[in-house]
Amino acid sequence: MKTFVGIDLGSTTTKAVLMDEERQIIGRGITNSRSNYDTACRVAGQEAAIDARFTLFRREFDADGAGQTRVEEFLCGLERSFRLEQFLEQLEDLEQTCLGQVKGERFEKIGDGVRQALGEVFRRLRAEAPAMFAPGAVRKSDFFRDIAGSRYLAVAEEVARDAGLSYDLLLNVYDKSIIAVENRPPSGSLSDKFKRALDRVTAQGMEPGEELIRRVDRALGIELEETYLVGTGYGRVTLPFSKEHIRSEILCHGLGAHMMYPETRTVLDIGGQDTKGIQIDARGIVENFQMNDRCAAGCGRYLGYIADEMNMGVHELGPLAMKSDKPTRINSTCTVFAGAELRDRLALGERREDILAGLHRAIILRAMSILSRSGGVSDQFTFTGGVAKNEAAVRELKKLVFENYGEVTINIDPDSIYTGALGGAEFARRAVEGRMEGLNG
Amino acid sequence: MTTPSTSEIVARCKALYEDLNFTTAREWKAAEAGRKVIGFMPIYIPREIIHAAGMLPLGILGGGDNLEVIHGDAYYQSYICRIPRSTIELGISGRLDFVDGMLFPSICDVIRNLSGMWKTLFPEVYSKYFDVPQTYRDEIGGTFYIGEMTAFMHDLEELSGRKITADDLRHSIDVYNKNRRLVRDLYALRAQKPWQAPASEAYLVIRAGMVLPVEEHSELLEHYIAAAGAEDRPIKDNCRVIVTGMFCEQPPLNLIKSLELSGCYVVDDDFMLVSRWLIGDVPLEGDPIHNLAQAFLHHSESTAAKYEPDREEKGQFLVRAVRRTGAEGVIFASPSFCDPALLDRPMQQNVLAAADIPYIAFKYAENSGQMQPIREQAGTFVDSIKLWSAA
Amino acid sequence: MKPQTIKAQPKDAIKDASMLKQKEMMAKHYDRLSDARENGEKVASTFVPGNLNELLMCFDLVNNLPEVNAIQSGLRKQSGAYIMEAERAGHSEDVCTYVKSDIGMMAKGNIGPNGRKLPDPDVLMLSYTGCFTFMKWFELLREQYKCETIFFQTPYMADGKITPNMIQYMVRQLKEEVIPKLEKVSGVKFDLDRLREYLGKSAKAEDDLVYILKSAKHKPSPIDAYFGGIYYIGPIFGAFRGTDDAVEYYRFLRKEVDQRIAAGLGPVTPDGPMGEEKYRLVVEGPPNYTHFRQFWKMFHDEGATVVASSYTKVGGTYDYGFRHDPARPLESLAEYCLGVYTNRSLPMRIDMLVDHMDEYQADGLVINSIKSCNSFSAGQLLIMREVEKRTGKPAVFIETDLVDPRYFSAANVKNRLESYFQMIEQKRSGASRGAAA
Amino acid sequence: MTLAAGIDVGTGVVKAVVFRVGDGEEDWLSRATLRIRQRDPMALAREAFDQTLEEAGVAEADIDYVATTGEGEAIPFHTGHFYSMTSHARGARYLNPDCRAILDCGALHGRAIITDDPGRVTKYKMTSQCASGSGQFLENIARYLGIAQDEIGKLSVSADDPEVVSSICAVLAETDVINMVSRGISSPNILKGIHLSMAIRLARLLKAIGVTDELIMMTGGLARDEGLLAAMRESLAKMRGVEGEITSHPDSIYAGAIGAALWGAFRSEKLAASGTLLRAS
Ligand SMILES: Nc1ncnc2c1ncn2[C@@H]1O[C@H](COP(=O)(O)OP(=O)(O)O)[C@@H](O)[C@H]1O
Ligand SMILES: Nc1ncnc2c1ncn2[C@@H]1O[C@H](COP(=O)(O)OP(=O)(O)O)[C@@H](O)[C@H]1O
Ligand code: SF4
Ligand code: SF4
Ligand code: SF4
Repeated sequence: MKTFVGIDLGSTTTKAVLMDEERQIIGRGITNSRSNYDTACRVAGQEAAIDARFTLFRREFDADGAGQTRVEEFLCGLERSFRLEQFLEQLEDLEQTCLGQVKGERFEKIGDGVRQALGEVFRRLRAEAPAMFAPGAVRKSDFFRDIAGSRYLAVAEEVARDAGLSYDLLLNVYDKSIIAVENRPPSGSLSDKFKRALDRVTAQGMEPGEELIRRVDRALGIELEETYLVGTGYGRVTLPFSKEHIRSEILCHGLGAHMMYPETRTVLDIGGQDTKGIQIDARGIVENFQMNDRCAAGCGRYLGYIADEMNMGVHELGPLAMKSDKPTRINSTCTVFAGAELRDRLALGERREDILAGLHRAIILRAMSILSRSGGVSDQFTFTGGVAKNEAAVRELKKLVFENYGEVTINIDPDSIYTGALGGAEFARRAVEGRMEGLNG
Repeated sequence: MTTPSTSEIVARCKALYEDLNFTTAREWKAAEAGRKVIGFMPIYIPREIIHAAGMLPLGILGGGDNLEVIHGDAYYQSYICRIPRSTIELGISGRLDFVDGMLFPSICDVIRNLSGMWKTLFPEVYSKYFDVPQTYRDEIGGTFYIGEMTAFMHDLEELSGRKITADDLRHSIDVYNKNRRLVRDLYALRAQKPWQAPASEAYLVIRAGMVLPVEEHSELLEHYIAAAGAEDRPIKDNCRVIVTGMFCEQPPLNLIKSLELSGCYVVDDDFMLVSRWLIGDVPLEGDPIHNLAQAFLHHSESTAAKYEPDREEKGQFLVRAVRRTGAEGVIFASPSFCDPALLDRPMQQNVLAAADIPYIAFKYAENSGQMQPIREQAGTFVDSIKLWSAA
Repeated sequence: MKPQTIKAQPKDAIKDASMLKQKEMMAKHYDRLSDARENGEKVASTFVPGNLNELLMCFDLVNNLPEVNAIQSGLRKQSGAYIMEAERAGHSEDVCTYVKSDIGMMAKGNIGPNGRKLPDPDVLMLSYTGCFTFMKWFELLREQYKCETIFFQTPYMADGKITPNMIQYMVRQLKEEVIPKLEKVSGVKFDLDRLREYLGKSAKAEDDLVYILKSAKHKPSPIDAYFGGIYYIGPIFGAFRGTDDAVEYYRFLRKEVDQRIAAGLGPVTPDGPMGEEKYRLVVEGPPNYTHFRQFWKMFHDEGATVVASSYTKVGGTYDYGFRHDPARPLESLAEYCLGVYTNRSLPMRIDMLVDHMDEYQADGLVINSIKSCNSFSAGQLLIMREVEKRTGKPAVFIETDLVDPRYFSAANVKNRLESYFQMIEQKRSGASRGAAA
Repeated sequence: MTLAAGIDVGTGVVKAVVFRVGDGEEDWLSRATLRIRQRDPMALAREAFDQTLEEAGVAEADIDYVATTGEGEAIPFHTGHFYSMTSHARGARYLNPDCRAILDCGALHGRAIITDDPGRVTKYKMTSQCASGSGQFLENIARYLGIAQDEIGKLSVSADDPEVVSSICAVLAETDVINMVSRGISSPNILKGIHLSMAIRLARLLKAIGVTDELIMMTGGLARDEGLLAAMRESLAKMRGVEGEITSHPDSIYAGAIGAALWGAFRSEKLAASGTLLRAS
């Protein structure tokens, strides 16, 4: 089948969306952008293609609607098992890479000990992996780096203590290896992984039956032809595509938001390093936009620094901030000094949740300024980008929008991080349809 | 009636300072039908004329560190100082909706352009860029200034619907002469016994004069001077310094406190120059407008926003202030991106260096939150004066 | 991705005949400055806005413009080092970089663009028009040169009109301060007829300049009224107004433009002639000089021609009808100073840009906001809003600096411009489809 | 004999020392450093102080003057507080009596100080506002590159073709670095590039306060970083007007604490002489 791909190469994450000829999204994929852009694009694209397979499976079964719950259960099981397979594969790669680091004069005396310790760490990581992908399990993040990283740190601390080794040393080995692993796109054939995942599901006693297998096979057989690709985002100038395949991220975000919510007139996107306020018309055409200037204050990375400082995941900041009812007043949103300010305030005895709530408010205040600069907020208003996942940021935004612009419908989609990629995919589809840009159907 | 204590007076002034809705000015206006309020920005405006027109001159000094600026940033790039953006915020958020006119004194290009922005944003309100001469010969700059003041007076007459007589003006000059005398007294007290009237208190007390009717403010000053002078406060091992550069965008109160915390006694400053711009009393006899012009041309404070025609005189006013107050050093504290203050600074520093007066310099913004670097710099300054002047 | 390691040697900039002629004039002027001491000529330093060249010529003074020196330093990529030098000497990083480039240049030996030392001025003619910084700039220069400083204040046109009080004030200053002091410094007696003669020549050149600026109404426009415009205004804003050289230059330029119009050609840029004119733009704000060619190329590459700009009005608003007038010599000098772009109130600036958008049938407005320059920059965001509102055309806001290379982020500027052009494109095709449907 | 303690509460590390001063002797009795990393600096100050007391074998009551510096103004048990630049200058002079200019490179701020011959601080300046080119930034990048702190210097010195980081913002500079990684620039070259851009800023600070041919001493945590030291040498060599040599000392991280202790002892003696020794509350 024909597919259209949009890739949004963000400063923190790279997102891909796969669209069919009916303008239906069939797959979404996301990965860390850090390190290598080429790889990031490839990985995100691959992830989207995998996601698309599951959509195709579902379509295959939706056709006759038979045995819905059982099928759904089966597909979920299959997906989890597939993710687990992927995880284990990368874990294996990480272990080998780590072991490869154990050489040179630094390790002359302790090499064996370190190797043993690493073996132990990875044995434990493998052992706990299935639980992480069990039904209902919550993971800290979807990225290998984050999941494996946080568990590695925890496990390595124990192992190092038991073995009388320096914890810093084990950390260092990890820090060195993870970039290399991340920069290698997942190897191994997809259908092999699907097969192994199927075996796992079967082993769990969920006997799929012949019919199921036949349909899965059929869906796997559909060829996903990459008809046209459009790239966008922060890193678009470095994208390995030619100029016709590149659109400005402003246009893509505007169009993407329009496709999700056709009534959208104002879009706010807060990503890792930039905040954009965009005004669009009834056809999704950009009327006006503003971005932050060269200072990256108050963007997503700001939260990243705070999270690092507090030793938390970015996902956990919002919920903690929600516990506050009297945010501390914070004026500086310099990303780097955020940590210093945090320490200052903690030392003054202020509560963590209040400070956090204040920091969130500071970010949103900055975003409000950018929105105001771009022409204010009109109905409907759509909030996109990574920070839209953060409930405390959303709470402050809702408050401030109401205070300044009155009753406005605010749209936030759980998949809003894909907005730019979605716009890109639609531009790709239009390009093939023979109209470069312009209004949609 | 017992006179209020210093802490009561300071508490009242602090409440006035923190009130971003200008409640007292609103109440003053509401108390009698037909009353009008004229806002003005730093640095100097002849408040006497507004007073003579029966109106309340209201000093607008930005939003400080308590105002959340949401729309203001939409009008200003990051490399422009804060005061115009927080002033715009005050306007857009309706906090100045009771103000019948706005004056933008000639201090720099930012305020100058703000005057045009105000006209565009609030076309229904009277607003004026108040141009002043930078040449000081009577027949040239003086004539021009009298022309500008007269035009302004006519504007106010039109606004109020009544004529301003020479006696009205004389009365107003008298009232402001008194106020300026009291302000000078307060500065003298602080220069003499800085522990009795700490800078952070004196600041609030003078700042109250930006929003109160002048008569009320004079009374408040009298009370504070009496109460603070009488109080017995411990003397600290601090250094006497002059702070300069803060004539427009105001520092957060915490900054002034931080300076004191790190060991400074501020014995002179250039906060709210409007309250002591004219040096000495303006004569009451003769043509009042002419007298105001004379005072402006020949008896007014020096500051970075003014042209100094005589090269030899450049910066000497600081040296004189140091000698007068017995200061041990000068702190240049300027708002970030403030062209007048920052461009003038090197010239003033040269003058101080030549006179062997120690100085330091740093920048702030009205909403600066982090005082640690400022404490550190001021503290080191004090350390170095203290550790070695004793040795 | 393609690493950008191979840096092609930039090709020599392509220039048309008028540009070469102008370059020659400038070179001659700088030589005259360098030789001034030897030739017994006296030098006055002054500013572009409020440049009283005709008056200075009456006293045989050679005009040296620190602003133009700063521009030259920027174009020749020396300003960065000069600015750093000034900052080291205690100047704040926050203030106008024009000033710092000038101060730094003096600190480093005051070498002009011809590679020779520029003379110390004999008089500082501080014509305080449209920018507060001028005052401080000349106070700083006075510290350095310790020479006579003449202050000439232009009141601000805050209410959009020139009042008799303003003219009176200025004429008085001219009569009682400026002229007597210039006489004293130069030892030349003031001769009103001489001034009249120069003013007459100014007006003649100004007529041709206006013709050239207005030629941008043609489609395609034969000139670029911003990047190219900067060359065109050079002589009249600088030391040539009131001279035969200027009259001749503008006549020459006018012919060149006429030829291009006849041939249906667009402007010549350093990277070759303009191709298809895809976008017509109005630009507000000064340019960036440290990356001038690169900046221009960003427009050239996209087929964007600037058809009008406000920067070409900082030394006089001739296309708004002002002419130097021999019949009212001192009054007309006063009116000239009052009318320069930065001395006009914000509402007047908005009106002017809106007019330009209509008159030159522009597709949009580009605001190049200069970090250094409060005079231009404070309020530009409101200008942008108002122009958008009143014309219905989109605007884009970019931020650079005049001569501080640290504030030119090519990637950032390109990103915004590219998004902007794509937006205009998208709107257009949307509109045409809308019309077709 | 005077016993004095100096406690330097930094943004990255808490440092404490105890000195015995008298008869022209300055004996360094004990020392402690504790990294802050998400812990309460005030509690760490106490902990570091206790460690130094124990190591020196003295009781808290025997200490004549507890001097704090850095962000230690709020420490309840101090006798007096000295500001960082005062104490760093003094500490540097202790470590190397010949130095006249001091460059303190800490986690967030850089400070340049110049002293006259008697050791009096005459001029100083600190970096402000933007945090790119701070120790913290270097630390973050090193973590990202997978490099241990003590390896940074050695790697940086081995660079052959350093890639200079241009961004003014630490966050954007981080992206710059990531771009470099993806362009295959080696870690030594990246680290050296960061060192160089830090060094340019720091050299400018020195020049700004008028350092010319004084011996410059680096203090603070980053003074241990040989890569930065080398980069400083390079950028000073390129900067006209600053001719002085630059050195460091293995104990430079303690400079602030040492200076505080020595000033404390000085004040204590003076106050004792004038009979007004008070314990500050
Ligand atoms: N659950 C979450 N809570 C808070 N912030 C989040 C969450 N998920 C992502 N983010 C923030 O979103 C940012 C990434 O957003 P994204 O839109 O992907 O940026 P970019 O397009 O620049 O890569 C990260 O810096 C992170 O701080
Ligand atoms: N052993 C070390 N080697 C190299 N750098 C170090 C070492 N210890 C600390 N640092 C660096 O020094 C910084 C702390 O320096 P310090 O002078 O103590 O700063 P502060 O006083 O601001 O805490 C840390 O950011 C770290 O990068
Ligand atoms: S703070 Fe300075 S630059 Fe800003 S408005 Fe005031 S005088 Fe002008
Ligand atoms: S502030 Fe602007 S107009 Fe004034 S001197 Fe600087 S660049 Fe020129
Ligand atoms: S370091 Fe902070 S203040 Fe500086 S540019 Fe970056 S975010 Fe902005």
